[in-house]
Amino acid sequence: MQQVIRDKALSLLEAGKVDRVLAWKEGEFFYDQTPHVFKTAEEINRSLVYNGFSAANLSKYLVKETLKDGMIAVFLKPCDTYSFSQLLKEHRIPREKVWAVGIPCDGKLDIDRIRKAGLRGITSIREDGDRLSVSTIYGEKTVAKSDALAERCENCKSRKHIVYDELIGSEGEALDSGRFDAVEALEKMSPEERFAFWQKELSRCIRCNACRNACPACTCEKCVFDNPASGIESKAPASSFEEQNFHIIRAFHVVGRCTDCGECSRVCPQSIPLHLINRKFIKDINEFYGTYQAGENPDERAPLTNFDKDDMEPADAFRKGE
Amino acid sequence: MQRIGVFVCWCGSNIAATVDVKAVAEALGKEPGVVFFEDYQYMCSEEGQNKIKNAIKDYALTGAVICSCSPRMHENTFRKAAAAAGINSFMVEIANIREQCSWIHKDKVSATEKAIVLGRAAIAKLHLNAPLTAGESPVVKRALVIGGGIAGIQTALDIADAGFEVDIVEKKPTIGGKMSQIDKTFPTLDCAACILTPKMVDVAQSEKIRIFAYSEVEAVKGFVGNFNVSIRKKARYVDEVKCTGCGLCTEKCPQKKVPNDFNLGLDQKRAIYIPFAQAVPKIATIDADYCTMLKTGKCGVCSKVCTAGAIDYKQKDTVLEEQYGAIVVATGFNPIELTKYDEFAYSQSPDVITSLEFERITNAAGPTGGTLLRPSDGTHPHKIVFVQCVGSREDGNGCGKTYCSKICCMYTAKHAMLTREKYPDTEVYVFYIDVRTPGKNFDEFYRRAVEEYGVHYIKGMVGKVSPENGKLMVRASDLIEGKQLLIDADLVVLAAAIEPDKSARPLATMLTASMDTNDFFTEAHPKLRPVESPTAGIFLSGCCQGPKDIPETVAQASACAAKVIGLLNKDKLTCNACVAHPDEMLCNGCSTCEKVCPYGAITYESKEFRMPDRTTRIRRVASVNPAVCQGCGACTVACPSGAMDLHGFSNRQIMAEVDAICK
Amino acid sequence: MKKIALQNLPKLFSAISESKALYLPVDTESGAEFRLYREGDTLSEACNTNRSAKDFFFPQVEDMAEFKVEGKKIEVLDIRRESEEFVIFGARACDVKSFEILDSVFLADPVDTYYKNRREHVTVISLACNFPEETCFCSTFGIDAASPAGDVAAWIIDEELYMTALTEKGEAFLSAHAALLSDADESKVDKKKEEIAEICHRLPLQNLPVEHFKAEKLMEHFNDPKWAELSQSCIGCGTCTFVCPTCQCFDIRDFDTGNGIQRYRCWDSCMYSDFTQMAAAQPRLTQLERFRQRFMHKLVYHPANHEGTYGCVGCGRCLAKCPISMNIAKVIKEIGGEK
Amino acid sequence: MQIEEKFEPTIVAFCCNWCSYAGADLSGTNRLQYPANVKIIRVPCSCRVNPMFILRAFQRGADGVILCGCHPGDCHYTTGNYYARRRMTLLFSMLDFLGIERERTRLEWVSAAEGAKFAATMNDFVETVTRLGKNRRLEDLRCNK
Amino acid sequence: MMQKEALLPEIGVITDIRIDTPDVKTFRVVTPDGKKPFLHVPGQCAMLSIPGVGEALFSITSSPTNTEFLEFSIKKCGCVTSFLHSIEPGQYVTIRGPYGNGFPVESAFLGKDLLFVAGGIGLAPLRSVINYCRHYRDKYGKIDIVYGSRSMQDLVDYREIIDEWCKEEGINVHLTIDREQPEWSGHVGFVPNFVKELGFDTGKTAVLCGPPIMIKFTLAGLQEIGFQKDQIYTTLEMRMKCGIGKCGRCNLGDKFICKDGPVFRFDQLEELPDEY
Repeated sequence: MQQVIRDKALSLLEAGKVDRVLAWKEGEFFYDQTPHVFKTAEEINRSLVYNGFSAANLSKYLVKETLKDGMIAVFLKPCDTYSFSQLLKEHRIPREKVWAVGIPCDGKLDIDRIRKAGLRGITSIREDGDRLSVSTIYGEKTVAKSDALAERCENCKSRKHIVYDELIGSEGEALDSGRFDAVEALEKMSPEERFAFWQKELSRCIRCNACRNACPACTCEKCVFDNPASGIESKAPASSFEEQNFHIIRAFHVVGRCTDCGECSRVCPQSIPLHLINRKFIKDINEFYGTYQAGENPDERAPLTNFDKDDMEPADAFRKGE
Repeated sequence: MQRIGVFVCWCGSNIAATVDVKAVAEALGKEPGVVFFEDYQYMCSEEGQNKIKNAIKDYALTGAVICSCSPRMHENTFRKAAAAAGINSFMVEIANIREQCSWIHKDKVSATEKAIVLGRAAIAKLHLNAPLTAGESPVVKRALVIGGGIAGIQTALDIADAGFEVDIVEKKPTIGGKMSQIDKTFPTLDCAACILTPKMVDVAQSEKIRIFAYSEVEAVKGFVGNFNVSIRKKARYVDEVKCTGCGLCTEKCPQKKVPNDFNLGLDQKRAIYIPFAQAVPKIATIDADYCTMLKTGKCGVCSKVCTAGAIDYKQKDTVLEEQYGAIVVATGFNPIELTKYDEFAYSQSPDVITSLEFERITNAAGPTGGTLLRPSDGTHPHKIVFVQCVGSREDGNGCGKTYCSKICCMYTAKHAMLTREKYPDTEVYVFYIDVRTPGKNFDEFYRRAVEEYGVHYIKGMVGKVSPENGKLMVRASDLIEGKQLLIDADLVVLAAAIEPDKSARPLATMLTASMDTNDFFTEAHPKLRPVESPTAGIFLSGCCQGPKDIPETVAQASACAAKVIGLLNKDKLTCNACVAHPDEMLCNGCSTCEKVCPYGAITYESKEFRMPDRTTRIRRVASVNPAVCQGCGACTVACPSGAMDLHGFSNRQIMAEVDAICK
Repeated sequence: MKKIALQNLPKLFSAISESKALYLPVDTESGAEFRLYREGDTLSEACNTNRSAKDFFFPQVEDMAEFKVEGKKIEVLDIRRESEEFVIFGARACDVKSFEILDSVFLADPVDTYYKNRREHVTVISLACNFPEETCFCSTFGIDAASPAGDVAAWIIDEELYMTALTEKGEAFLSAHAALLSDADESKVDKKKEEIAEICHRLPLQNLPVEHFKAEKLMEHFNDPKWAELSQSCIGCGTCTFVCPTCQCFDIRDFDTGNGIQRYRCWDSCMYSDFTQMAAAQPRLTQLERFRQRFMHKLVYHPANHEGTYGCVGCGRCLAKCPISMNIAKVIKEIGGEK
Repeated sequence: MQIEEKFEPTIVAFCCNWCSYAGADLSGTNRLQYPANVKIIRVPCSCRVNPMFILRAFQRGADGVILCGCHPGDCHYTTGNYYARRRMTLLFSMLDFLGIERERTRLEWVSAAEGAKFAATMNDFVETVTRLGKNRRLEDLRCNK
Repeated sequence: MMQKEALLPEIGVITDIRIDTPDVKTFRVVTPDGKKPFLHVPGQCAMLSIPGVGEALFSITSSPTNTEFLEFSIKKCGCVTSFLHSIEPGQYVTIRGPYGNGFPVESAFLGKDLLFVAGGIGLAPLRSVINYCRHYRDKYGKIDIVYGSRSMQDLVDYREIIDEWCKEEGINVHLTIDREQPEWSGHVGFVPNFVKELGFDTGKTAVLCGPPIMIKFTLAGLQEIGFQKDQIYTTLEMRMKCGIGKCGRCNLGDKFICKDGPVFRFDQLEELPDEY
């Protein structure tokens, strides 16, 4: 697949169809790829990669990249196309400046899960069918690919590409995933247990803003948390409230816009399951106001800009959970 | 830092009895920025207001906090006083220590504490107040009336009478509406046509009024004072200017089998027609669905007979763009569809008719020339059953309306009385739930029907009507006698509920005017502003707002006209000062705010900006029309970047109040 | 040289925590973290804790003063409590080196007394790395993972922990707990050191071309065209800064508690767009300038001001944590000339 | 035995200007009592209330926050309360999800004519929150000195 | 000199507020017991703050020779400055400092002819050094002052310039404003051009302070007429939080403006990135 993508990138560049190509660049190891704007064939041949660790959602880079002149090609995995579509809907990206290439994805790998399996000093990883051969300083190991899959990919919501100019491989389908199971499990706990759970998780937050800055829905010109005029500017988890507040507001601001791409949890250096907060909102929306998938339909009204006269009251929402 | 004055009102003993006003004033005097404090018996009195004015001047105050009654009482009073003393009227904040403190608490200690907290919140808010000026927008001195029934006619006439131009848009070929179809009016029994047609003529002759008949409103843009309306004039295939209304074409047209909608389909008309003799404008119209020429290209009889050369088969719809300062909705009503009421056999027998059809049958200009005849066989009915509340006052689970249609009791009494008067040999039964006659001379009228004319009023429900051997067998219950009845009627007349015209819903969307669940337009206030829509510049006349009889409709129409005149009389409109405003540098252009604005006050524009990184960028940003924005704040919360804020109730102001209260 | 059997460590830990607060790296669901010793805690084997050890002296949020405001009057309250004596047990060589780097900033005149107060109250027991990770490159900066600095250095060899005092404080520590310790000879430790050195030789990033960065080439590095390309993928979060043991930028902010104003300092990041934002100007306009600042600071400015000591200890946290895997190793390779 | 001081919760009530604030006024006009713990903030419409405000209130020491608006269908601005209802439903559900006691937040529809309902609602809410005790799960310790 | 706690501020009281121009006010600060808060060198700065509003670094505009108080001329441009502009005498503030290196008045400047060039609020940092040099008049040679602003009303310390500086022997004051004004009889034109027109003796030591654009062109102008970069000083401004070279904001390369600056010689600046 990597070669197919390289060839596509090369042909787009050579044909003059695009001026730049946004893809993943190889790192020091197998797993540390960096999103990169390729400008030359030489660069593409040398360092454009696509494999199980090409995890970053590239769609958000387009907001910045399309401010520049010229066309840019981008490779989008199915879930990335939802983000892309949502950004188009919000007028954050001029469609005409992007050549979107849909590419297949059979789930991305999470290096932290491999490390957690007790592997240290990982220097390279080879994908052999459903197994991974891992070379470490301390010897060779193999791991089942399914044990290294990122959480978001274990619970993949869709293999369908929502928007693209061309597609590599065949089109997939929206999947029936168990992505709300973890939310449900939390809902079943007592409030005390839930509170304890989130205290434990959120108290680890170091407010590095990785979740926010990586989130394809968080593209505000200036975030309310950075804006002294907003009245809620804050920079540090100075109290447990600040931790809660930041994550509630962050998630609330992307209600109906969050496509559940999972970048927030992927990038969190403290492994906080932030996606659960977003998913709770998504689950509530689906249950209260009918199924809604952000990024899927550009003409659909988002749940918070819509209403029904017979919407449920907050008190009924609680009763529903019981 | 503001220089704030705090003024604590005793309100006689209303506040002072439960709140230690001196303690409140002194406590608030210690708050940052407070340079003056005072308490007084009646702050709203002239003497009290003078105290405020003097303090503002003497202490160079930049703002005032008044701890008094509800801002709903005296906010304006104090704002005016502040303005008179030379500071912006929006630099006043009220702490409501009467309705929301002294009157609800008995314990003086806690009431005083609470009053101090409320005062602190007001001070905290005031610190963030900025002078506001309401914008102004010019007013186009012309009104649009949508609907040419009696409501529209009356409103138009009154507006024109005040010297303003008015356009009437009527979807039918003639104005006149439902009233033109009615025979007599209750409770005076004068002839509807006799009182309506002179008004129609007045409309036609008024220099201030233009009639766009056979036209519909297609799009509305703009806002109060400045509406841009697209009006579609449907093709009549007759040149309006050339047509003299002689009617020759309507006699010669070979296509005679066109259902006559003016007579509710009880008879037929030609494919080219003038709805009725007194139609305004009196211009022929070709019904394109039936015209042989338009359908096959072969015929052309009307064109041949028309001496004025007015027939134009090639005519197309035209769309006019017009500007208005105010829009009056007078879209009226229709009887509901009765297909769901098959127990009354409306669809099974032509002799089960609606009250409006009954009107046409008894009308001298109607299909029977005014003689009461059964539609099925043209015979004279000897036994007539009137059924009231068909589709009205239902429990909400059924297919009907929950509301009372209001006019049925009276017109049914009228029909019963007129029948008995003209045809004393006819027995008349009226089945009713209640007879509602609140209105001038209404009850007298109903009693005459019962007492003088011998109409059988039976409290009870009609269970079923079944056509049997040319008769209509009416099964009903008499609730007072407690027995079942079976009446072999010749004619059954159903008092169908009335509902807003179907065109009202799409129109409301265009106007961003709100409707209730029954599709009646909502008034700005049910008691105090009954003829205005909450959407500024939209006014309500007649049954589009709720069921009404003719006198009420005309009264409302005139009231509505008065409101329109009041608006058009102004050269400029003062806008709401507390409007939303975006911080363009923060705006992402995502369109979220636009979607929640109930007034269409937000648009997007692409503007060039000098960015902090010294580049120039064209960005899509929100723009609020202050003339339209009513200041609800829906957009401020919808905006994810916090770019949208509300003057007078800004994020930081409200948070400052929160902080002060929770301190 | 002293030693203690690993199975007796809990005894040592309890003994330490009787008199002083004891912090040690403990494995949690989300990785290793330093935390206050609780009975049952065991020493993590992980090379790196998620958060670095700088928190001990330079916590993410630190209250500095409180102000009471009434009318025009202000009162300043010094709300500092003297730090208690504490022990960090099991800091790795890189983290221990980071203390030296932080000292060179915070203890330089004028002294940061907030930092100093905490710093003076610590005893650091360092621990050699038996299993360095692929992300480790401390040797690039001359740090020996096998011979960590600190007050006491320690090695885990087989089922025993070997300890040797490096400072007076360290001596005091060992003698205070002498009852639990037995004497040991150094040969096993020397052998362990060789073993670790051998592993370090095999680390892929052990010798980054950092020597190419020179203070006298400051402007040349600054104007290197490669910064633009390197910085383009940076999303401007503060992850690298916040997990970094040597990043020491901070912000001073006021918080209105409703009863007064609390002045606190908190970590800040030169990667943030508002870091140098002024009312009317912004000297570091784009992510390029911010990105460059961070690495120039570590690789050029800091050594220029501190006798050639780099502002990086090669712990590898930023390599593991950066959302887009752009990191100092890649920067050193690109700008430093190799590749 | 030590007599415990009765816990007096801080309650913030956001009331829309057109219905609920007027309803609160009416409850005053009719001299209907409710505890002084309730402090009202006037907003133009229930849809003006940002989740930020509610969180802010808890941060600053509120023990309960109630939002009152016009009945659905009666909004002065036609649709504001419908949006408010969705926002608050989601926000309250989220707070519950994070383990914050759900009884601390409430959304009520109070018309300008419902002075009695306003007072009754406030009485009930204060009682509920008093029973819950001090807000500990969404507080900012810095603000609670 | 410096307060004993570098980061813990002390209380200052604003005893006098002078309105200089429409957007510049000069604040006089003493300790609550009426003394001067600390000693300083001309060109040094101090952190003033209003708790809850913020803290910011300002040049000390009064001369070290003033033994009674410190003065700060402050232009309204941000959050803290706006607040300061809204207060009244008697207001408490917090103050800490002094920070920075200051001008080399006891080394490089000794015995030199001095040329001060300022634009707008740029006079504020120079006022301290000018008055210091006036006080120790015999330590220095001739003093020339070129000062310009947008308009006559925007000239900071106008009264002091006219009433004291202009009248003193051995001091030449050259004032200019950007655009003609009816009540202005002096020179009209931008500072850089004015400096070139005046054409100074290249043996002088020059000090520049003002908006970046003025600095840029004046520097070029002085070089044109023969000045070397090592003869020209300036004082820089940047966002700062700590004031003691630790918070990491104000560095130009390896130099911290708050600690190694704010006074730099242009030959030093040449070696540093131009991130200011």
